[in-house]
Amino acid sequence: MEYSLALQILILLPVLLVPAIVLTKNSPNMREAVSLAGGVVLLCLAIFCYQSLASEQPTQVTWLEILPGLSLSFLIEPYGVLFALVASFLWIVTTLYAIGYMRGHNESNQTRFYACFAIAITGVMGVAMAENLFTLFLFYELLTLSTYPLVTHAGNDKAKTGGRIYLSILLGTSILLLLPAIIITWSLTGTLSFQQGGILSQLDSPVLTSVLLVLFVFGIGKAALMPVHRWLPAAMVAPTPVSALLHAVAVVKAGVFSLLKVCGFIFGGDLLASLDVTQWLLYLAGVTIIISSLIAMRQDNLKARLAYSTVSQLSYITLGALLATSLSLTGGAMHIAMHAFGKITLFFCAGAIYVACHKTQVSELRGLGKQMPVTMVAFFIGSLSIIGLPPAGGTWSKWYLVMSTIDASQWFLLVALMLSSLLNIVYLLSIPVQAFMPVKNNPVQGIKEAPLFSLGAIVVTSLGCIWLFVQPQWLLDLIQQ
Amino acid sequence: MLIVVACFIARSKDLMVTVILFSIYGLLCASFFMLMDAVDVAFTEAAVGAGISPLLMLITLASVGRFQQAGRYPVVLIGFIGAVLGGLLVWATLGMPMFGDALAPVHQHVAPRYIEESGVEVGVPNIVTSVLASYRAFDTLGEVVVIFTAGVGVLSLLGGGSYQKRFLIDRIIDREEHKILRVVSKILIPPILLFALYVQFHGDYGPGGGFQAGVIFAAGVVLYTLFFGLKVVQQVISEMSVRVLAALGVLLYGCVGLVSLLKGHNYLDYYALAANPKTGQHLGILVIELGVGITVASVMILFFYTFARNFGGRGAVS
Amino acid sequence: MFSHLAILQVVVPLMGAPACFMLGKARLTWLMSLLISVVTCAISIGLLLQVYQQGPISYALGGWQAPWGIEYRIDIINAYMLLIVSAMGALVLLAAKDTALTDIDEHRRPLFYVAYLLCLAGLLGIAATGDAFNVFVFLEISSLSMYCLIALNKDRRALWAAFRYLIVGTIGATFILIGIGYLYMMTGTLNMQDLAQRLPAIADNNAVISAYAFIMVGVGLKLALFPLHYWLPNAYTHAPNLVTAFLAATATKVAVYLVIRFNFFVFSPSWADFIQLGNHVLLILGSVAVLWASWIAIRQTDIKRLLAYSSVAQIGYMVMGIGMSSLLSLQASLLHLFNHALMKGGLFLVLATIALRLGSVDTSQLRGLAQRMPLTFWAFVIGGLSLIGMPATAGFISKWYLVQAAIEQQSWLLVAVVLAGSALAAIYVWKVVEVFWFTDKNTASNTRHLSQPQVPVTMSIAMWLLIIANVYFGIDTRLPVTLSEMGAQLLSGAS
Amino acid sequence: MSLMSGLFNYWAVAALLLIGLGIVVWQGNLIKKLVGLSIFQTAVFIFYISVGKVAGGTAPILDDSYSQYSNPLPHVLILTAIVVGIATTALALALVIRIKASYGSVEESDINGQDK
Repeated sequence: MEYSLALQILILLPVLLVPAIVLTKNSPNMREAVSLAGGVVLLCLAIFCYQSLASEQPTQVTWLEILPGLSLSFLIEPYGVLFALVASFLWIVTTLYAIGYMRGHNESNQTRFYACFAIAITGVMGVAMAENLFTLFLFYELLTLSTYPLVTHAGNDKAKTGGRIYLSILLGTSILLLLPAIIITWSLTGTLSFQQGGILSQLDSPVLTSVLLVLFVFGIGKAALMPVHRWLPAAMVAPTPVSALLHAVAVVKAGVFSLLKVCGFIFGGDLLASLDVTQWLLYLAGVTIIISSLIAMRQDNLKARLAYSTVSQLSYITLGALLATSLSLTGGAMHIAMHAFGKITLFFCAGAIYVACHKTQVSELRGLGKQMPVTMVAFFIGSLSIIGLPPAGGTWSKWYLVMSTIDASQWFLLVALMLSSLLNIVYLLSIPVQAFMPVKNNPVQGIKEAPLFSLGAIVVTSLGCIWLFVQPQWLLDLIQQ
Repeated sequence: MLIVVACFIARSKDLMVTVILFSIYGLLCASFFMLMDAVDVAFTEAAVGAGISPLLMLITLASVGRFQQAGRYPVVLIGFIGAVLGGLLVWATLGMPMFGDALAPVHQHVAPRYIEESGVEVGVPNIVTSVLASYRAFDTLGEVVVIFTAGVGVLSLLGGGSYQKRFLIDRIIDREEHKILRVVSKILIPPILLFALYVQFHGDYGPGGGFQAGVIFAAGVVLYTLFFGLKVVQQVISEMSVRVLAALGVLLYGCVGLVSLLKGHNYLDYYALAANPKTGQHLGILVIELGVGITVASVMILFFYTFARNFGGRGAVS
Repeated sequence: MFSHLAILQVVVPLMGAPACFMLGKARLTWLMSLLISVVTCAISIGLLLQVYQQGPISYALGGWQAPWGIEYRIDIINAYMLLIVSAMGALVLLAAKDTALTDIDEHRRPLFYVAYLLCLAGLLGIAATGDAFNVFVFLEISSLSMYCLIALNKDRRALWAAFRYLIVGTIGATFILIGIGYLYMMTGTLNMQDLAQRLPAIADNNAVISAYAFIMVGVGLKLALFPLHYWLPNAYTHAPNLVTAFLAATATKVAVYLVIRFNFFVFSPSWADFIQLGNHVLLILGSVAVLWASWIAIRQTDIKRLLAYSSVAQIGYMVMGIGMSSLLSLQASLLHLFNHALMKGGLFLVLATIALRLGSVDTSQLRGLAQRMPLTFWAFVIGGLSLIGMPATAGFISKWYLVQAAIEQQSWLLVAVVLAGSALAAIYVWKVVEVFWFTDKNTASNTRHLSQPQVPVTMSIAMWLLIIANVYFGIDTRLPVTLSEMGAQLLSGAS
Repeated sequence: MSLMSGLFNYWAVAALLLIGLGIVVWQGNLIKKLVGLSIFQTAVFIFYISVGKVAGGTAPILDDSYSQYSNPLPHVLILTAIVVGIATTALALALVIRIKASYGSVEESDINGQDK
């Protein structure tokens, strides 16, 4: 099979699944089988694309030119492949998990749920493989819109409010900041292609480029840099599989991934380093890391705590992107994968707890370890990965990030990273520890583990965390290609 | 004079008085146009401004009541807009050539050809007719369509609905005995219709043409109705046939254009109609004026029918 | 016959109307008028091809050469406008099967088609003619038929809206007439091209400047340019649903065309300072319209009224493009003409479909619509996204050009206005989507309205054609972009 | 010819225009509005016809005994415009009748009040 063909199918496949999902709506088994099969094929395609990186010439596909010079085109490149691999693998796992969760919960509108999920995955694949900013923007918006029905799945007033915040921030930032940034870039340079070394580097106007950088950094609201992070906690009204895949992996990672691409291939490291504003944005990222960790500590709702933790972790990647040295970019890219596995595990656990005993508050989880040992062990591993402790994958990405801050003599950032790790220990690790503590008059009696499908998913992702610790080399090779 | 009447109109509270003043205003306008050498326009304005439109207004008044309430609006804003507008209008005149100046650009560019050549090119003494029906025949087609549109509009607003057995207007007319008037009108109406035909076909030479003829013809029918009742008239000229005629008039006009198209000439090029250019022009003008006349007369009658049916505020309102 | 396409374009619907008038039966009239409008559309395509290949067509009516006779002059902009108007006319008529006209009394339906064709002919006439007075005549044909189309609605408020529109429209038309009269007085000609040649010599004359002012105010009234827009929301809200779709897609577009024609062809910024001033005014009014009307739209609860205010805002974009008067901005304006016709036509057809099915477009009836009419709901979402200007929809393309034009002039304020307009559009579109999306517990089980008449297939076809066109022309932009580019070049070449 | 008499016609037109427009916006009665509208339009007709007048000219009907004619083109235009005017008035009056039937009033304030 041609690589270019594989690339196109990779992007289109999920959306092509939608009719199949809708048609099989009367038979849930068929419907979910379709989703799962789609996920497996998607992963195979992603791996296939991964192999194409070894070949001499890059694989690029142009669908059409919307305006002269403005095309809808895709390119296989290392970061994108990494993102696609992570997302497609986790899609399978999440689908498995969702089967258990949604059925265990008797949710309504499940067909719509799976269909929108598939569209969102197309959005992710498009973002990952975009050859230029325009294509990226298109799929970025597709992702925003297709996740709206998922966020508001519950259909009640709370979901409505959450959906409003979600959409207004994401859509607002992208229309008011990102779009003008893109158009300005286009009218300055006449191109939007991602190029090694950046396309703005020729530009001799620090003011303009500074403004552009600010527009981009805040315009990509999905990266959840403060103060545009409010949408992420708001999105937690969604069912847990959505929070898990989309708001720990796909959507937020699409944000930081876009940022990574913009910093690396639109601005370029040299240009970024020469701008004063970069420094301020870096500080902001550092501040975001610390403040959101502090907020996370004070959240009693488990999902909210995880959400703020995500905000904090995303800024790790933002930080890596803005530093734009090869070390930091590597760290940032690795963290996309590491955090994805870690956080999805945590969300899965939160969902499993919710399905099993309808508990959402952290303070209610004491002594749960006995009833749900697998879940809690997985939670422990996930936490380790987020904190950055062996034997979980997060160790490596954090290592690279720390190294890069030292390398760039960014002492404030170093402190921020370290402090955040400490805070992570407090607000994440405390949960499984407390759960395993023996409690008198254990309030949680007669609770069993979550449905088998969900449990399987949890096990897979937590094993993934460990595997990434053991085998980080392929990831490194991939990124550094 | 005009301004004085206009001011009275603005001040009067009684709508009946307003309408009658408006009619006088129309007549004054017509005489002014006469003074300005615009005989055709004067003719039309007399028929429309002093005739048809006050008539329609009167019929409307009969169904909506003749007295109005006082209404007041933000004076300052309106005054301001009025001042700006008035200022602009007067300011504009400062750039204009003097009234009646034969050297004004308006008389230098396009018009001379009409005056000098139309006798040869079109062969019709009335220059207004030759411009109207030949040089700018398409405008006139548009004009006919406007009238037709209004007919469609009025029909769509007031047409159809519940037909009364006896129209209110008939009841009024029947109740009062107007024997003498009827006799007089019987004598009067044939000449009116004849005059209409004269105006129709004499438009080439003197003032007049399809539009004026149509209006006069309609006036004759209206007069007849006033004395003999709607029902009687509708037996003679049914509403259906008037509708068909209105459409046919437009089609007749348009088809003249199509014929010239088919003969390989441009739309409404009358030279296509006959071998002799002048005959062609004559024929063309004659036919389109007929189209105009038919449409105008039928639409006017249609106006009258539908308005009269609603006499007293009842009728087609469904 | 091909050399006569220019005139056939207008005469076919013009003569078709009286022909339809004589038919009498609604179904028959519909088929006939549909046939006529399709032929009209085909002619416009032929005309466009001709102009594209051979350059402007000049057609002397009656065989009399301009400026003595009336000239039809079709350059690329005219052809483009004719295509938009006739295509939208045909599509909306396709939807307007007699059974779809539930908001019009049954015995009035045949007249709807007649008035519709007349209106179409009038609009096409405006777009095709090269004679200033002829513009007025056809403007009146279209206006009169528009008034009666609006008044056809059973709702009594339609009458009042139509009356007010009639007053405003007549004042506007008379203003245009005054302007044309001044121009004629100063030059002795009515032909637009002839005017364009003769006006520069007397550019500073008071009467010429006033003529410009009168024409702009007159057209502005027709265009519903802020602050002369008060008639539009009422007229759009109370007109029959399909009439609203037709008007929104065509009538204001033709008015925009007139502004362009007078601002860059008859008058021109290159020789008249006052046009530059006029353009500045347009720019400011357009920007205010975008922000203000969008803001008002957000506060509406009636969806038709909401979209009507949105139209006022979108007209603001086009006027902004004219006001910036650069090559790019004119192109943006022309593009937005096309794209906005697609989106508003599509959205109002969606509303018409909903109204037909549910018997109302009242917000309280529409809760949970997404579940009851999912496909229609998605059609609305796609149309709405195009209105917002999401990538891969038509709306994005025109926004893209407009923002670029603003950047080109380094006017960041305008960039902000355009984008803020988009963001506000996102809010008002989403407000509606939210209503459709969320089920109200009280009305969730309320499905009695689905017993209303089925939506005619042709209506769904027309709706989907327009909605898909919104996506198609957001991706394959060659047609509108090429044409608008040619048009913009022509305009700036003339100026 | 002095400025006064040379432009008097045009100033009269301006006055009539304003009166007409004033009636349209000022008066609440719909019929009155229409009368105002007609006056407004007629003022424009007067303007056109004045433009067409040539001092010493005669009606534009060809005749051997005259050589100076007034400009026929404005006459043609105004013929058309008058017809347009009456068409508009007729349509508007039809609307008024319907409005009266469904609102029971032809006063602007009444109607606005009813639809609140």
